Amino acid sequence: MSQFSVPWTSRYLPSANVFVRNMLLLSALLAGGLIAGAAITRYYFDGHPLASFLLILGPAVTLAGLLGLAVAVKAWRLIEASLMRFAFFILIGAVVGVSVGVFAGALFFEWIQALITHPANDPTRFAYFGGELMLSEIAQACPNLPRLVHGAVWLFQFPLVRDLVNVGIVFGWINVVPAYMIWWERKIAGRIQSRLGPMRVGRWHGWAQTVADGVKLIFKEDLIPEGADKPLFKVAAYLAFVPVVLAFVALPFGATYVFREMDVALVFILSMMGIEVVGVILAGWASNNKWSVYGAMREACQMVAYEIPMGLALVLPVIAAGSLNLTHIVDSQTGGWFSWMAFRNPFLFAGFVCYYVASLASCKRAPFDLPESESELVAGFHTEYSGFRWCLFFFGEYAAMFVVSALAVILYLGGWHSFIPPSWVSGLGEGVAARAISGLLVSGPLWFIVKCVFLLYVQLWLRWTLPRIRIDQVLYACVQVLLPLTMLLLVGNTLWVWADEAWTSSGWSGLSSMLNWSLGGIGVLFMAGFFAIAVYGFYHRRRLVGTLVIDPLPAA
Amino acid sequence: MLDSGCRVLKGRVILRLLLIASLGFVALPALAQAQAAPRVEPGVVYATPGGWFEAAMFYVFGGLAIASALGVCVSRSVVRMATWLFFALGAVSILYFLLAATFLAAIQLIVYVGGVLILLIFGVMLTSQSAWVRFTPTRTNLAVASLICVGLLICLMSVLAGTDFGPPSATSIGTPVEAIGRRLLTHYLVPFEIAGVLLMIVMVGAAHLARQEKN
Amino acid sequence: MEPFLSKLLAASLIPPFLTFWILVLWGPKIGKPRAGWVGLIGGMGLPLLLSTIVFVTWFFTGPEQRDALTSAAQNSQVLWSQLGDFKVTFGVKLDSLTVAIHFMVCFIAFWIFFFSIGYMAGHSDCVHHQSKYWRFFAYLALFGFSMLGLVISPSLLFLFIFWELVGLCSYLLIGFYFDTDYAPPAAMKAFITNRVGDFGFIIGLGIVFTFLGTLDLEGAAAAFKTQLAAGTGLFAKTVSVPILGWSFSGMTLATLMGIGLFCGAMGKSAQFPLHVWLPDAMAGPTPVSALIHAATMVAAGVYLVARVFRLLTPDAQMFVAVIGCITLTFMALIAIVQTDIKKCLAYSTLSQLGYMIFGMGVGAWTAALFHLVTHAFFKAMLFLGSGQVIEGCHHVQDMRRMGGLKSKMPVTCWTFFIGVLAIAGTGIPGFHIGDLRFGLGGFFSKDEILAVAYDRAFNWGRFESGGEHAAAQNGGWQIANSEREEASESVSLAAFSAQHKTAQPKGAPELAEQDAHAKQEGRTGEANGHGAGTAQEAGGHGAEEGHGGAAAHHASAKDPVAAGMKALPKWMFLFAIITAYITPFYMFRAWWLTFMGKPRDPHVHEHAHESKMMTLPLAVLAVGTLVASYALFRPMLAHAAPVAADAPLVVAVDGEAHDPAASLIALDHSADRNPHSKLVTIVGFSFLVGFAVAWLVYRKGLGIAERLKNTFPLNYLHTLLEHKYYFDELYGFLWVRGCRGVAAVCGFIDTWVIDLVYNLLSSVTERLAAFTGRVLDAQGVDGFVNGISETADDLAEALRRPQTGGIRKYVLWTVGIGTAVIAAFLLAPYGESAWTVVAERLGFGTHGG
Amino acid sequence: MLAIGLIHYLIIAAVLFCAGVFTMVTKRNAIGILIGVELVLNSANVNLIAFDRYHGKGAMDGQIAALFVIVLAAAEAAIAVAICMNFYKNLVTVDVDQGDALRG
Repeated sequence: MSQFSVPWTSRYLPSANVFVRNMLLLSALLAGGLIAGAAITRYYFDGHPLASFLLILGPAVTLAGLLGLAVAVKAWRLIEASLMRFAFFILIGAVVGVSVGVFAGALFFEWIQALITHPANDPTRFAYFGGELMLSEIAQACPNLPRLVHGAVWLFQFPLVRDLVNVGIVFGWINVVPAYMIWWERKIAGRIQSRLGPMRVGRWHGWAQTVADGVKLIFKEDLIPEGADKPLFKVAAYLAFVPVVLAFVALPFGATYVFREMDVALVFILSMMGIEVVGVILAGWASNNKWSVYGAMREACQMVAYEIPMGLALVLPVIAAGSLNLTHIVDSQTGGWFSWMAFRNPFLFAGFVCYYVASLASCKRAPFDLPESESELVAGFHTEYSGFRWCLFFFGEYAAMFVVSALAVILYLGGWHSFIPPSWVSGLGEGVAARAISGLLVSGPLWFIVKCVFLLYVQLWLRWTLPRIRIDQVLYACVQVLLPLTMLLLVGNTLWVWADEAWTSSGWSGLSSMLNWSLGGIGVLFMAGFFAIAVYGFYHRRRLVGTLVIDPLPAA
Repeated sequence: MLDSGCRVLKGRVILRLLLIASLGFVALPALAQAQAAPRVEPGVVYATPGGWFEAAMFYVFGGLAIASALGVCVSRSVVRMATWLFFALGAVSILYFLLAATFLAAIQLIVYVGGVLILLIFGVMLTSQSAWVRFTPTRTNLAVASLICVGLLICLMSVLAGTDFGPPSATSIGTPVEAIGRRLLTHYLVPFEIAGVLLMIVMVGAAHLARQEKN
Repeated sequence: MEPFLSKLLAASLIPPFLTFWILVLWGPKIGKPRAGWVGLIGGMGLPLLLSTIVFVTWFFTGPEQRDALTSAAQNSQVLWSQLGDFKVTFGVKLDSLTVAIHFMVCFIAFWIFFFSIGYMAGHSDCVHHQSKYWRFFAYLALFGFSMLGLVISPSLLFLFIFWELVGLCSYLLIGFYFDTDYAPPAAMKAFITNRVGDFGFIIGLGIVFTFLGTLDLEGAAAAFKTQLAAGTGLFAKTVSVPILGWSFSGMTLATLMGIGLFCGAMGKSAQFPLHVWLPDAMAGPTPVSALIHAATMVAAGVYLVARVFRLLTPDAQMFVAVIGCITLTFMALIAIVQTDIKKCLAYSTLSQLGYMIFGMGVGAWTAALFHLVTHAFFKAMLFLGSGQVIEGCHHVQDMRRMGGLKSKMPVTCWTFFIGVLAIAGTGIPGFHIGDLRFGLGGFFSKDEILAVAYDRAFNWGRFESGGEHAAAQNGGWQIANSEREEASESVSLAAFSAQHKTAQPKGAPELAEQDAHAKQEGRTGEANGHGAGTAQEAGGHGAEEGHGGAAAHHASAKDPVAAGMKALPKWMFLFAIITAYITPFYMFRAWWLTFMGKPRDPHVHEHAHESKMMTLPLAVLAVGTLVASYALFRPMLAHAAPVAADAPLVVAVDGEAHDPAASLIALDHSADRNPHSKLVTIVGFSFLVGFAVAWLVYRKGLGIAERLKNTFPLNYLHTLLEHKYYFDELYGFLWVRGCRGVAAVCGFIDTWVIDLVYNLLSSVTERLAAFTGRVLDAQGVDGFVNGISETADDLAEALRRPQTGGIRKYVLWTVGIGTAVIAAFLLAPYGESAWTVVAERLGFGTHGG
Repeated sequence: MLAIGLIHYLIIAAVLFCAGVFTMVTKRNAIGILIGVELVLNSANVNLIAFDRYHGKGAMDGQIAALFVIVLAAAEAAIAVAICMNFYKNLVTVDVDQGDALRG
C-alpha cells in the first residue's frame, strides 16, 4: 500500500461539510418517505389504524433528521474539538459500544421472537412473509410499553426488516474494520520502523487518516487501461470484495449474534474465501499487464496450495468437537482458557499454528504477499487499478484478514468465551442484567472482537517484521512442510480424540488433562509475556522512539 | 477540474455502492431460508417449499444459471468463458441451497469454484501464447452444433413433459451434515474409499503429466 | 477399562513391528548412530511406555476388578479363522502373569537396546564396506515384537507362531557376525536344536488340538478338566490316535501331551539334553546374549510351562522336574571350568533355567516365575557387565587374561558384584524384621523353590493321612477316592482307573459305603487337625468341608497324593542343594578373576576402559534387581497363581510362608517341618561357603587352580567338564554321522531308481512333443490363428475410417445419435404435443389443473 | 407457477446440459471443452439433487451421488489440465483440431 496523505486542513472542511450534510439529508428524506409510504400502503390495504400513526411519525422523523443535521453542521467545530480531546476514549468506547449495541440488539431480537411466538398468538400465521401480528396484540402482550414502542416493534416482526438491520450491521462492521486497521497498521509500521506514522489528520495520532484517504480514493479518477478486458476488469473488483462480505453472513460474533446460523458455516466461509481468489486472478488477467498476470498466477498457485493445509487444520477442531456448526464448536469450548481447542492436545496446538500460517498465505499477507509484491511486480494484480476499485481490493483484503482471524478464534481460541470460566461468575442469576453482564464479561462479542484484534495485530506485526519469501519457498513451505505436517496432525488428533475418549470413559484422564493444563499454561505465559512487553514498551515509549522529536507534533 | 470530476463521479459512486449492496444482498444464499427465525437449530432447515420467496429466488438464480451457460456458449475468450462458468456454478450452488442441499452447495462452491475453476484459469494462463488467441469454429460447425443442441434440448423437454414423476415425497427436506457423513462412511464406504484412491492416483498422475522434462 | 488395557498390550506390538520395517527399508539411510536410537525408541521405548501404563494401572487395581478384566479380555477375543467346528481366535491374554512378564521383558529389553547403541557402535560390523548396524536393531525390534506377542498370546497357536518368530530372531542374531567362521554354525546349531524341541511341541499341540478340541489356553484347560471328570476324550479308557492307528491307555496320552509341550520349553530354555546350543549361542553380540539368552527368550520356555501347567499330569510334571534337576546340576558343574567369561555366564544361565524348570516340576509355580523375573534382571546385568568388559578389553573374553579391572571399570565391577550376590542368593538367612527379610534376588526366589522342593521331598507324607478322603468331595478329585487300593500298585494311574470305575455304573450300596467311608475319614482328619494342634491348613480345611458335606470349592484342600503326585525323590533335592553351593563358587570365581587380583595380562589391563553410555543400563538394572527382589513382581505373580495354576491333576505349591493363595497348597509351616527354617541350616550360608572357597582358590591368581587341576581325581573330572560331558561329540556321532549314512542311502536310491524313471519318461515326452509341434501346431493351430488375425486386420482397416481424431466430432456424433434416438422414441408413442404438456406443467397451461 | 417443482429444476438442468454440449462441440480450445464438460456434469448434479429433494427416500443417496460427481470432476479437471499442458508442450497450441494424430 502506497503511503499517501491528504492534509485535512480547514480549507477543505466546508466542502466536506456540504457533502456530509447532503448525504444525511438524503437519508433522512429517504427514511421518512419510506415510513410514510409503508403507512399509506398499509392503510390502503387493510385499513389498520397504525397507518395514521405512521403518517404522523414519517414527517416527524424527517423533521428530526433535518434538525439534527443542521445542529451537527453548526456544531462541527465543537464536535471536532471534543473529538480531538477524547478521540482515544471514543475509539475504545466505539468498540465497547458496538458490542453493547449488538448485544442489546440481539436481546431485542430475542424479545421480538418471543413476542411472535407468544402463546396468545397463533405461530402459524408468522410462517409467512406478510406477518400478521397486530398492534393490538403487541399491546396486549406488553401492556406497559408506550404506543410508540409498540409501533416500532411491529416493524420487526418481518424477517426482511430484521435481515435488513443485520445487513446494515454487517456492512457497518466491514467498513469499520478495514478503516481502522489500515490506520492501525500504519501506526504499528511506524513504531516498528522508529517513526510515528500518521500524526496529523484528526489531530490525535492521525486517527482520521483512513477516512481522509477513503474520501480521496472515492473522488479519484477511475482508470481502465487500454487493451484491458473491460467487463472482466470491472467485475473482478466486486468478485474480490463481495465474497468476503458473504463470509460475514455465516460468521458468529456470539452465541446469538450471527446473521445466519448454518450447519455448514465453516465450509461456507472457506468457500467464500476461495471465491475471493477468482476476483484477484481475473483482475490480474484483465489488466493486460504482465506484472499483473504474474501476480495473478502467484495468487492462484498460492491459494490452491494453501487451501489444503488450511482446510486440514480446520478439520482438527471439527473432529475434536464433533460438529461443523461453528456455534456448537464454540459451545464445546466453554469453561475457561484451558478448555479452548488450542490447549486441548498438542496436535490441536500445532494445528492452530499451522492454520495461522496458512491463513496468512490465504490472505496474501506478509511474508506470503507475493501476488502484490511492490518491489518486484509493482503491486502485482492491482497495478492497474485506481480509485474506488482499488479501495475495494483493500476492503476485501482487510475484511478477509478479520474473517480468518475470526475463524481461528472460533475454532481454536474459544470464540466468544473469555478466559474466565463461567463457573466463577455463576452467582449472577438469570435476569436480564445478569445476562448482559455475563455477555460482556464472560462470553460476548467483546471477547470475540478482542481476540480477533489480537490475532490481527500479530498479522500486522509479522508483516513489518518478516521479509517476503520467494514463490518457490512459499510453495515449498506449503507442499513439503505444512501439508505433511497437517496430515500427521490430522491422524494424530484423531487418534488422540479416540484415545482420550477411551481414557475418559475408563476414568483415567491424567495424561490428557496434564497436557491440557500445560498447554494452557504455555498460552498464559505467552500472553503474559506479550502484555509485559507491551507495558514495558508503553512506559519506555519515549526512549524506544529514539531520536525522533515528537513533542512539537500535534497531539503526540 | 477536481470539482467537475467530483460531480461526474459522484453519481457513479453511489451507483456502485448500490450495486455492491445489491450483489451482496441478493446473493446471500442463505436468504433462501429467510422465511423463518434467524436462529436455526442445526440439522433442521426451515425452507418452506412453495413460498413466493422460493419461487422468486428460483427464477432469479435459475435464470442466472441459464444465462451464464449461454454466456459460456457465446463467449470467445476462454477467460470470459471461465468467468461465465463461475457465475453458472455459483447460481447452481444457490439452486442447491433452494433444494435444501446446503452441504452440497458449500462443497460446490469450494471444489468447483475454488478449485476447478482456478485450475482452468491456470491452465489457460499456462497454455496460451498470447492473451487474445482465439480459435474460431467454422460456420458449418456452428450451424450443425446449434441444430443438434437445440434438437437435443427439444427432445429433453419433450421427455420431461411426457414423463409423470408422480407426487413428490416430502421426506427429504434438510441436510443434516452428520447424516451425510454417516451414510458416506457406512453404506457408501467402498465408493468413498475408491474415490480416495482415485484422487491419490490422480494426484500422482497429474504431477507426472505436468512435470518438467529433464534434459 | 478392559478394552483400554488389553488394547494397550496389543498396541505394544505395533511400534516394534513398524520399527522393524522402517529399519529394514530405510536402515542404511538412517545411518549408524541414529538407527540405534530409532530402534530404541520405536522398538522398545514405546512398548515400555505402554507396558508401564498397564503395569501401574494393574498394580493399583483390586483383585475383583482384575478378575473381571481377565475374563473380559478372554471373552473379547476375535475369530481369526474357522475350520469346520474348530475356531481359531486371537486376542490378548490379560492377567497378572502376562502383565508382569510383559513389563519385565519391556524394561529389560529397553535397557539392553540402550546398551546396544553404545556397544554395537564400537564394533567393526562392516561387511563389504557396508555397515550392518541398522540390521542389528531391525532384528532386535523384530525380536521385541515376537517376544511381546508371545507373552500376550491367549492361544497356544499364536504362542507357537510367536515362539517360532523368536527362534528365528535368535538364529538371525546369533549369526549376526555371519562373516566370521564361528557364528553361522552356532546359529544353525541353535536353530536345529530348537527345531528338535519344537517337534515335540508340535506333537503336544497336535494332541491338544485333537483331543481337547481347542488351542485356546483357557479352553484347553477347561476341556482338560471336563474330560478328566467325564472320562472322555483324552482320558477315555483306550484312546486311539487317528492316522497312526496307535492306541494308548488313558493317562499315558495326557502325559505324552504334557511332555510334548514341555519339549518346546526344553528346546527354548535349553534344558538337558537340548542344552547344547546355548553356550555356542554366545557367538552372537553380547547384548544378544544378555537379551535373548539370559533374560527373555530362554525364559519363554519357563513361561510356556507356566501357561500349560494346567495340562500337566503328575508323570509329566515329574519328567519336568527330572529334566530341570539334571540341567541345573550338571550345567553348574561345567560353569566351574569355563574360562571364557560369557560362556561361564551362559552355563550359569543354563543352571538357573534348570532351577526354574525344576521349580515348575516340583510345583513351585509362583516361585519359579519369581525366579525367572529376578534372574532376568541380574543376569541381564551380568551379561551387560561382561559385554562392558569385553568391549573394554578389546574383545578379549578369556578371564585368565584379565584381572585387576576394578580400578579401570569401577561401575561395571560393582554392578557385576551385585549380580554375583544376587545369583548366589546372598542374604541374611533366618533373620527378619516383621515380614521383611534381607537379601538379594536369588535369596528370595531360589529359596522359595528349594523350600517347595523340600516340602515335596520330606513333608509330602502329610497328605497320606487326614485330608484325602475329605478332599475327595471337591472338584474333579472325587473320582479318585475310594478305589485307591485297587490302583495301589500304580499310584499315578489311580485317578484314571478310579474315574473309570465311577464312570461305569456301580451298585448303590457301594456308593453309600463310599460316602460313609468318606465322612468317617473326614471326621478323623478333623480330629487329627485339632488334636495335634498343628496348623495343617490343607488337611484341616478339607476335613471341615468333608464333614460338612458341602461342595464349597477350596482348592487348597486338594489331595495331590491321591492324584498320583509322588513325593520328590530325595536325590533331586540333594542335587539342587549341591548346586546352591556350586553357584556362588563359580560366580565369585568369575568376578574375582575378572576384576580383582593383579592384572595377569598387562596389555589387556592397560587398554581397558569403561564406556559411560553403557554404564547407565548397568546401574538401572542393578536398581531393578533390588526392586524386583522386594516389590512389585512377587505379589503380582502370586495373584496370577490361583487361576493360572489351577490344574486338575497336579498342584501348585505356594512357597511364601505368609501368603497362602487360594488354590495353591500351602507349605507345611509347623515348627518342626518348616522348610524355610530347615533351609536356613542346610543352604542358608551356602553363598558364604562358595565365596570363601572361591576366594581361597583364586585369591593369588590361577596357581592353586592349576595345581588342583592336575591332581588325580580332579584331572579326570576337569577333562570331563571341559568337554561338557562329551555331549557335542555324542551328538556328532549319533546324529551327524547317522544323517550322513541315511543321505548316502537316499543318494543311491535317487541315482538308480528315480532318475531311471525320469529319463524314461522324458524320452517319451520328447517324441510326443516332436509330433505335436510338426503336425498339429504348424498346420492346425497356426492356420486358425493366422486366419483370425487376417480377419481382424481387414476389420480394423474398415473401422479406422471414422477415427478422425477430432474430439469435437466424436462429441457431435455421440450427441447427434443420442438426440436421434430420443427423438425416435418420442415421436413413436405420443400424439400429443410435448410443448402443451410442458406449458401445463409449468402452470401456463390452458387446460387447468 | 409459484410452486416450484421437480420439473423446473429438470428444465434448468436440460438447458445447462445442452449448453455444455454446445460448448464442447464448438470450442476448439481444449480448456473450453473442459468448461463444457463441467457444465454437463453440473447439469447432472442438478438432476441428482432435485430428484433427491423431491423423490428421495430421505437417505440422501442423490446428494451423495452428486458429491461423488463433484469429487470425480475435480480429479478429472486436474488430469485434464495436466493433459492440456502436455498437449501444449508437444504441439505449442491448445487447438484440439491440431491434435488428431493417433500417436504420441
